[in-house]
Amino acid sequence: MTHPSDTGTAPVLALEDVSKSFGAVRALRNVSLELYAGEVHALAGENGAGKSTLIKTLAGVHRPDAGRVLLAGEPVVFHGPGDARDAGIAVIYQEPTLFPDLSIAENIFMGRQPKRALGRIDHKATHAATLALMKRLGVELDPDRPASGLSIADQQIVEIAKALSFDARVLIMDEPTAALTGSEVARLFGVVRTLRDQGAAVLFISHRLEEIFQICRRVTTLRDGAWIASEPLDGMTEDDLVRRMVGRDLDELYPKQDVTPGDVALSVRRLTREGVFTDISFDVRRGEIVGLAGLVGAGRTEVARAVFGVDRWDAGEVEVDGKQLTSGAPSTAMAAGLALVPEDRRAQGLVMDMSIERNIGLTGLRTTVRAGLMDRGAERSRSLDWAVKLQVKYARIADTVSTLSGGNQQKVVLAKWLATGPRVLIVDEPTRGIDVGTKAEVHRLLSQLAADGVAVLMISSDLPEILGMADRVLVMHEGRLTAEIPRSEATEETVMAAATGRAAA
Amino acid sequence: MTVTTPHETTVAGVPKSSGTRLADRVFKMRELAILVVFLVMIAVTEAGNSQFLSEQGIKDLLLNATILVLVATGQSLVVITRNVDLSVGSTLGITAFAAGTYLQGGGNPVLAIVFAILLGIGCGLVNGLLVSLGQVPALVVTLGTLYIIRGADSIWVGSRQITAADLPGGFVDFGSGGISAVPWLALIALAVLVVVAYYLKQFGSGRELYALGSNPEAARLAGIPVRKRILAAYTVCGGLAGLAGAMYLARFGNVDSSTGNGYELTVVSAVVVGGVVFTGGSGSVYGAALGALLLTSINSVLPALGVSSVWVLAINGVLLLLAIAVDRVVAVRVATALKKKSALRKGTAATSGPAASLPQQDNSPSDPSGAEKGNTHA
Amino acid sequence: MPESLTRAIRWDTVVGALLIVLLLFSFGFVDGFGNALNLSFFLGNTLPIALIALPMTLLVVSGEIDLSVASTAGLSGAVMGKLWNDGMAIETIIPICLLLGVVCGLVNGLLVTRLGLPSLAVTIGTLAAYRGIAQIVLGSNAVTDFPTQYLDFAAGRFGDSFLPQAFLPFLVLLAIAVVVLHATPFGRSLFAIGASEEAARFAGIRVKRAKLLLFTVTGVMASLTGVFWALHYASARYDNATGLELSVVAAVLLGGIDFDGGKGTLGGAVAGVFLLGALQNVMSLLNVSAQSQIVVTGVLLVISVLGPRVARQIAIARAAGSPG
Amino acid sequence: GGTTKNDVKDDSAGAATSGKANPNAALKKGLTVGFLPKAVNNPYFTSSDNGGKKALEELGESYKEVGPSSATDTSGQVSYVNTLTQQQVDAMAVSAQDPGALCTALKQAMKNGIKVVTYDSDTKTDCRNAFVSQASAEDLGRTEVQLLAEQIGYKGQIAILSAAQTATNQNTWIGYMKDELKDPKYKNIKLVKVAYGNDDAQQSFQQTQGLLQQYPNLKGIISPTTVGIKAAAQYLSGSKYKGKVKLTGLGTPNDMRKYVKNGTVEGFELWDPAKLGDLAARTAVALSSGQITGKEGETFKAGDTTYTIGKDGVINLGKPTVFTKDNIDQFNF
Ligand SMILES: Nc1ncnc2c1ncn2[C@@H]1O[C@H](COP(=O)(O)OP(=O)(O)OP(=O)(O)O)[C@@H](O)[C@H]1O
Ligand SMILES: Nc1ncnc2c1ncn2[C@@H]1O[C@H](COP(=O)(O)OP(=O)(O)OP(=O)(O)O)[C@@H](O)[C@H]1O
Ligand SMILES: [Mg+2]
Ligand SMILES: [Mg+2]
Repeated sequence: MTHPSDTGTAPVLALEDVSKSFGAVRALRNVSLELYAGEVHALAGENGAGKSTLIKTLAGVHRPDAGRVLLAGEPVVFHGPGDARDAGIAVIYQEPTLFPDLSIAENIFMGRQPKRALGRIDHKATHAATLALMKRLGVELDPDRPASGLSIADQQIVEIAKALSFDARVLIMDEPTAALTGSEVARLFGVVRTLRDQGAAVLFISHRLEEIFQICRRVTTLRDGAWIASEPLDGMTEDDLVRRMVGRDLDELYPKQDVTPGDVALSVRRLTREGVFTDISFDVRRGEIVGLAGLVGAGRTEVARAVFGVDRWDAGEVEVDGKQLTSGAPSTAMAAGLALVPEDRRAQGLVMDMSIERNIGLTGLRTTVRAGLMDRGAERSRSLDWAVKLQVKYARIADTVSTLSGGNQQKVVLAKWLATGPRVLIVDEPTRGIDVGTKAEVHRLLSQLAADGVAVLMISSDLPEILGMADRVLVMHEGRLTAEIPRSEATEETVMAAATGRAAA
Repeated sequence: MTVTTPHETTVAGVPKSSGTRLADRVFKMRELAILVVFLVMIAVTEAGNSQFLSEQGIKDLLLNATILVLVATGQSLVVITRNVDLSVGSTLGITAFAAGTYLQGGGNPVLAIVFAILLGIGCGLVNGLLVSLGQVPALVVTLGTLYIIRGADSIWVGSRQITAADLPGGFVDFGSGGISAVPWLALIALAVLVVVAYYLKQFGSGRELYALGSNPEAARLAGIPVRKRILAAYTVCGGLAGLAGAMYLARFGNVDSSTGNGYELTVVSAVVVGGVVFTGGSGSVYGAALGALLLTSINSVLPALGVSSVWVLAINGVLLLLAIAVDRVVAVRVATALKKKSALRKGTAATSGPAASLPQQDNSPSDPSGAEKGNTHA
Repeated sequence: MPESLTRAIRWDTVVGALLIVLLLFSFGFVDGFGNALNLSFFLGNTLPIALIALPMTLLVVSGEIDLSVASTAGLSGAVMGKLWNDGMAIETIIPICLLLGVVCGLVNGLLVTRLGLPSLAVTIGTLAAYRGIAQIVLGSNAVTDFPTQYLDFAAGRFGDSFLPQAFLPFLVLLAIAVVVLHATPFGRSLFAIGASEEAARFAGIRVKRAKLLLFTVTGVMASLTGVFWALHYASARYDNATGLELSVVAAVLLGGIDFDGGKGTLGGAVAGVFLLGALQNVMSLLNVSAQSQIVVTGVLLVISVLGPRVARQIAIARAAGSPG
Repeated sequence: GGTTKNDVKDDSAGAATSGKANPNAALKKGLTVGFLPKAVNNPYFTSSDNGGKKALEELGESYKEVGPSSATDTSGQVSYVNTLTQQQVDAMAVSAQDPGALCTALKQAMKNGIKVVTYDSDTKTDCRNAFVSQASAEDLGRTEVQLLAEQIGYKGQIAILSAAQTATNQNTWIGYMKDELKDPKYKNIKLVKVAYGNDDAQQSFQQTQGLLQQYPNLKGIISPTTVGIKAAAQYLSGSKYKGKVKLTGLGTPNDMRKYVKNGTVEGFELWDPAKLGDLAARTAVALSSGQITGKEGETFKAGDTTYTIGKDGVINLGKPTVFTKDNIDQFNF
């Protein structure tokens, strides 16, 4: 296969010297990009580098302040997402954009349903087409179930199915794999390869660099909204790529410090929530990082939610430092020193319309108080401290979090919970959507916290992360704990075996 | 990276399972619950007063409901898009009077109805334009137009009134006539209802109303013409309020500047009782129509049972609360049942896998039956 | 989202400014407005709306609404009349009425928080129920013979000044509400709940407890208003304060409180209340008919949401037009 | 101990009167009289206020009308009393939504030298100078029973469809109706129910339906309110009960013309609202001119008739007119 750009054909879709600002923030500065038919092109950059903004410009969501969008060599102006769609561009946005009240099938085909006579919708054909898509992706989702209540991962799958259903000539994917585990990712890549071979152009964003190397041919790097390079991936190493993105060499990605675990800090006994998980028992000791692995939908998130108290449990006990927690009471859990960095940052982690300062301040309402009134100075300095510590990239601390890039939003969530000085920290997908540089930083932080005596329970779908960081790995399968694997024995094989229910441990 | 294909064996066949059908039933049940409440109420009343379901009685029940059904149908369209139209009462009032004025001058009844609908559409357009183009909160805007239309109506109408004597006899007879117990007006309302429901279910633009109510931002990204759809919903809502105005005139023969005053709360109640959710994206016009039928019937049932009018208002309120509470409790119960069911399934699947490493699992309660298992894998 | 934020921040100051402009205009150009008697009328008649607007603002900020306030007020007035007719001492009756307000608020709150019902639907239901109970309690009676010292307090003013006697307690309540909403952790958590209930719950905020408390306080304030109403107008009837909920909602909306929750200031809400009140007073003095007053209220509401938006569009257009 | 009802003296002893009447005083010119009906836009009040307007123009005074747009907006009516006080009118004619609620404001007005006349619907007696009553409540109540009894042949069940439960005038009339029914000649007539339609067309409509369903043998309905009788008539004329169930009460000839002609209604009664307004206006002018003060026994001339002030400052307009198909075409209001 020769590289498309060598053949002299015009790129299917291109950006030429595009700039875009949000107020004072210059999200894109004279960026150019060319997408050719039959190639998978990676877009790399730190959090806030402007990747999503670039994609939204291609998709007609944003109008560029300067520069042009070229479709098959011709300049075009997209007046809205509909225009881009009609031009054959399918987009998976970073945050799922589903209609919670509608069925999965309707979500996928909204606006483009197969029709019968007189323009009526052919519900049967829609159903069948959805089933076919699910099969192609190798997942089992009922086309008729409503989208509400789907896990983030399943939502992402539906988004992918939606994009595939277009048979588009350009497929743009903004971190489609952030919530997926290895098997789904492999499936997705299989489908993407097929599409590529059929002549589609694909633009792919991921903070998991190995994925970029796995599937992409060329990469465009952005830094602080500026174009750095567009080049073939052949012959590049991960370190090269990181250097382009970050502008310096990277620290070690998994800086796990060795600690001797102390007393039991979190003890979960026979916890059951009917229909969700059954009979979950485990301990987390001071200084320990315990990984919780499993396939999507295994129930890890649900366990975390119940332990923290946002959901009730039906049976069992949870103790923090020997203190029993009550079912369904996050405030008592917090008082006992428990913190939960939730999975869904937009819905659960952040109040999107509030400022960065106040979001971080939300967990400190009891501490930043003087004489019963808010102590704004204390609130601000607490928030500033943590925003700086986690290197959140923002214009002003009083800006609303919704203006931050995805990765920076995640950092705010972390800041918000670390600021409580927890004794037991549960993190659910803590580095989802976080760039490699920051990821190393978060890992270093978790490791440091553990060394300082915090008990950490880390849920992650990123298996290397689990293997790299955890002292012990717990594995869940369909609502039950199926294995407990010490660090020395934890490998991809042993964990996956337990996660898929094939464990013979 | 080695990747194993997961759970092909364990979860296969799950999607087609009873979950779907149950979920389906939950949705149907919401309307069913109201229907049952309604039927029980009617049965009890009939038992207490055999006149209640006489031909005249049934006719009265249907006639009382029609106007509210029409307005509630239009309102549902708007509410489904996560908006609201509080100005329907005012629109109804002004269109009724306009149609009356026209008829008073010797106009043609059919043209009068068309005229009322057009005026309603005009009001709906104004609301729709303000909400969709201005992108401002519907609640505030339509509360504003509620006052504006009502005020304009009062200024225009003054203390004039239109009575049955001013109207063509045929028009007034049409308002109370029908085929035996089924009034003409009810037939019109039913036709409108069926058409709107069919449109919502079978047409792309109808589904898009649900989509944009469910998640407006996603709707925009999906390329749905959001403003156009919202404008359309308001226009239809206004048009139906106009039609209802004309029917009000035919039915009561009697309009003045206060006609339709305070009607918006009744309409909103009907829509809410009917299970149309205020945060948009779900509910059906049949539900809203049943809600309307239930609410108006309460007002006929209580006097028919001889309940003193002193009690009517309180009973009305309590029944309204009961209706929404029961609806909610049923929905929650069914959802829990659904979850339990899928839990059983999951449990079956889990134990069907190889034995796990943790000791506690040995004492897990045994799963009920092999039949259940057979089902899931079928 | 950023648009509505600007609305909340800017609009309450705009309403405040409008109020001041209107007052200045009226003092200067409207006969009879500026004298103490008229001012006391204006303040006294606006007071019931203002009293209910306080808790209503908090409730709306937290994403809920209570449409049953006017009925609660009517019910507490009716109970007051009934008990008075039965010979109970007014000093006992008033606490009982306030307790009744607690119950009314609790019923709303429990239905909303325990059963998870939408507050709009619940309070439309209790709007009818409470008014109906009031009708059962008092029937067609109108009780007017409350003790004069109480009537004088509710209707009177300080000497010949413009200040109604009941205005001072209101100012105290206003101050409390402002502090609670804008300066306490509780107030802060209300904004969080209104903007994202789920995120608030995940931050350990006791969402249900906060909402229950708010509904209860709203009930108490509504019943207090009912007592005040009955004394101010020296008349306890079951249909007292009918329709007051719409006035409160309109005023609060005008003050820039966003009914989606999470935004707004008490200053804006109170400015909205007194703007509408002053406008009505002035228009009546200027012989503007009741019908035209309704239109003006409506136009004002539409402008309150459209105005900031148009202003923003113009600002953007100007920024785009200017070079650089 | 606290303040209870017993501690409060009933101080509303009589009409608020002050000064001495001078029956021969000349009528002043150039006075301003404000009319404050229960609600503007109500056809009934519009006719009566127009009657007042005509009278005032004839006397060389000036007329103005203010009022709330809803008949249940009591606080709105109070603030209009305040407005009129502010505007320093010489007298006001008020139809009170509530007997007590307007008192503070009206007393305030009288303190400022404004004469207060109530018409159609009274307040407590000490809150106004005089009340112009459309007809004596007793007359109305009794004649309506007499009208209906005749129509149904002094036999059968009857019901009353009233307005709001709190409407003072309605309740007084209903009281006299019940009293009249005690007369032995009505021994075969049974009043089965008083229903309330709240002066809302739709509610009155449904209340009528309810009455007929609950009492299939109902023979007649009295509706002493213009809205109620109209709604009841409309329902009856479109139902199988037309002509079988008799309806009477208070209605305007224009409203009821159709139903009288098509046989739904045989007869009903009303005073002339324009005359009511006329008398209210003349009373107000007489008060302002000092011809009367509102004391019992004082007399004054309004138009061609001389009226005497009765107990508690009440002035009666006279007997109501009964409308039947024979005379209804002579009236237009
Ligand atoms: N709607 C907006 N308003 C204001 N600023 C914005 C908006 N959208 C993005 N930005 C800013 O633009 C910059 C680029 O954001 P973008 O979302 O494109 O980053 P990204 O490369 O996708 O990051 P990530 O990897 O975290 O998703 C950031 O500084 C962000 O704060
Ligand atoms: N908010 C929710 N409401 C209802 N059901 C949910 C919700 N979130 C998840 N579920 C369902 O609960 C089950 C367990 O999901 P959960 O998110 O706990 O899995 P997980 O192991 O954390 O997987 P992941 O986080 O990787 O998606 C799944 O079947 C999922 O579809
Ligand atoms: Mg991004
Ligand atoms: Mg999860």
